[in-house]
Amino acid sequence: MIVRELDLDLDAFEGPFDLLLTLVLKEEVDLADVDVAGIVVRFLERLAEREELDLDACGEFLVLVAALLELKARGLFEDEPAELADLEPEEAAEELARRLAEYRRMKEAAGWLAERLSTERDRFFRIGPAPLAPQPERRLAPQDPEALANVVRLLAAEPPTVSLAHMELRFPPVAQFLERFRALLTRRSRFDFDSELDGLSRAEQAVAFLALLELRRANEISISQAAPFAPIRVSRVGEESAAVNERTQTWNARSA
Amino acid sequence: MERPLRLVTANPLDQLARTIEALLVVANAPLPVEELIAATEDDQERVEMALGLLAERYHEGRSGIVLESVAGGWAFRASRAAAEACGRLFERPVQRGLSQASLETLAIIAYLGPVTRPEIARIRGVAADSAVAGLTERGLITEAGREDGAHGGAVKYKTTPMFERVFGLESLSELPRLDDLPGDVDDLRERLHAVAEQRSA
Amino acid sequence: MERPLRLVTANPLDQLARTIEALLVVANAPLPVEELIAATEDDQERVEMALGLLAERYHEGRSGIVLESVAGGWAFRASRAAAEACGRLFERPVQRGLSQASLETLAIIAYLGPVTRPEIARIRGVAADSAVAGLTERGLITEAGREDGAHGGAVKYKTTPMFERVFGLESLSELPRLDDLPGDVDDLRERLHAVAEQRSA
Repeated sequence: MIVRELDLDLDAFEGPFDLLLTLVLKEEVDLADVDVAGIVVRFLERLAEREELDLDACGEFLVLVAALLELKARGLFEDEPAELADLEPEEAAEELARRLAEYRRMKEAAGWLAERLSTERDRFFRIGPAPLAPQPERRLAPQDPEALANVVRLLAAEPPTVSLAHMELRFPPVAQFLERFRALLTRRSRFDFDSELDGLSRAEQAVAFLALLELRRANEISISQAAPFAPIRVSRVGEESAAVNERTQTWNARSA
Repeated sequence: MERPLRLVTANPLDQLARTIEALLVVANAPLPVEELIAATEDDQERVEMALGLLAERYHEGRSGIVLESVAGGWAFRASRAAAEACGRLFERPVQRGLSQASLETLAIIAYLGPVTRPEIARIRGVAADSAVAGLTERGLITEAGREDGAHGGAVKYKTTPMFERVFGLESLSELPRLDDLPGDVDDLRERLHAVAEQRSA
Repeated sequence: MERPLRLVTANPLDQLARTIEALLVVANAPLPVEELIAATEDDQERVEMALGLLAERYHEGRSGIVLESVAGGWAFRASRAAAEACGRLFERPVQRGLSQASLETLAIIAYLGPVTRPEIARIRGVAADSAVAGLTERGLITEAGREDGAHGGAVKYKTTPMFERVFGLESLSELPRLDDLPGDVDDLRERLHAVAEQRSA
């Protein structure tokens, strides 16, 4: 099974997985609208249709979905001061458990409200004034016009720019890695992807990986890996074996 | 006839009278007999008999709730004996300030001139429907025609003379100047929209 | 005690109870005891006793008008027995059920309010804009200022007395305690720790 060819039918997107990734990278699809759980379900369905467990496919899928989730999380929590990535695994697990538990409780509370609403359906009461009630007069004390000016200043105040800079730091542009890898390949015909990741944060590693996908999509490189978890070798197109070349082309045809 | 409640309880119309009571206490306007007939799915004669029983039960001098037949139909009102207490209930203490939502909406209308609700919502980043309704009800703003001519366009709102009185202004030209912001209305409007967009990004 | 009304009539509290009846039938929101005390100019003990008498008189099963303690005050509503007839004439405040998104958003605001839309989105993992707009339109939630006043932060939301009324709550404290709702933290924590250990191994 080839993960990137996984056909998806989500609310926000319909088509192969690799096309979704491309659109997300080009910011033509908003990740906030993408139902990642739906992608996982689709993958599991496809996996279940096969008799054997396809470890390669599972590995590739996990990496891609993790990258998607990380991007989505960043989009949703962009102003978050505490970075999960910066936390020790123990602390991160604790924080994640806390958040998931919070959401689960709210779901339970929503269920309680739904039940309450149905048992209270037969309680009718008047909304608004009674037919023959006196008309209340709502008087307002004299107001200071300066309050109006202050409110307009408030509405015209630019939101603090600090958080934006922060975001850039945490989530470098894909273009940065595109340039870096292209430059590398003008000097060398191939490089070892894993060693290029040394010293990078997890966010940067994710972006680097997405840049790699983008280059392959554009048919500028080919990628090979001897075995799962073995180093990923990246080479200029034309430097690799014909077999790999063919695979790349198939993929390009589908994602076009 | 001394204890009408006793009578209602013993009467086969009991159930119907209770249902009509319930309908009347929920209604926002007097209910015509036809509507009571439709809602209770009973017949006119019985509905009118039940109303008669209720009128006796909810009678001035006997109850704080009084059933009255007015032009539009039947409705509950407060007894005259309770008029003073009702007066105190409805005579709201003078309100000292406006909510943030009202103040923002009012400021946008005051500084930008006639504005539509959608534009207020865009600038505030939140729907302005209830704030606009509240300010209209208080007489601080009023409708000022429609956007793009007579039909179709959204209603525009402007401030009223009452607004000027409450804020102690002779006219809108006396609004405090916004030194660091564009003095020109169009520039100010543009600035507010730009910031709102940044904020929602 | 067989005929509470008889008791009311004979009781020196009679007059006060009638006045309170009158106030309740014209009020457009539940009346807190303090407001009843202020409007009747009577004392707390007597007002509470009068309310007790009225609660007995206007009791589900005994009257079409029912007195209930809801949303921090006292209010009349229609008896449940009359719900069908009421449904033919009036709209329910929440006519159809609420969507799962709306219910979750409502729960978050009821428990954690005042909260901003981004905070709601953070907990739910999905934007909450349309749910918030829908709940505001139904009058179940309302704006409660802005976060971080000086910088024009996001608008905060809280539930309204209407929310408590629709859900038949005396106050928000009647909601089940959050700690009593299963969050399965321990199970989750264990699983995540297991993953974390593998990763760092």
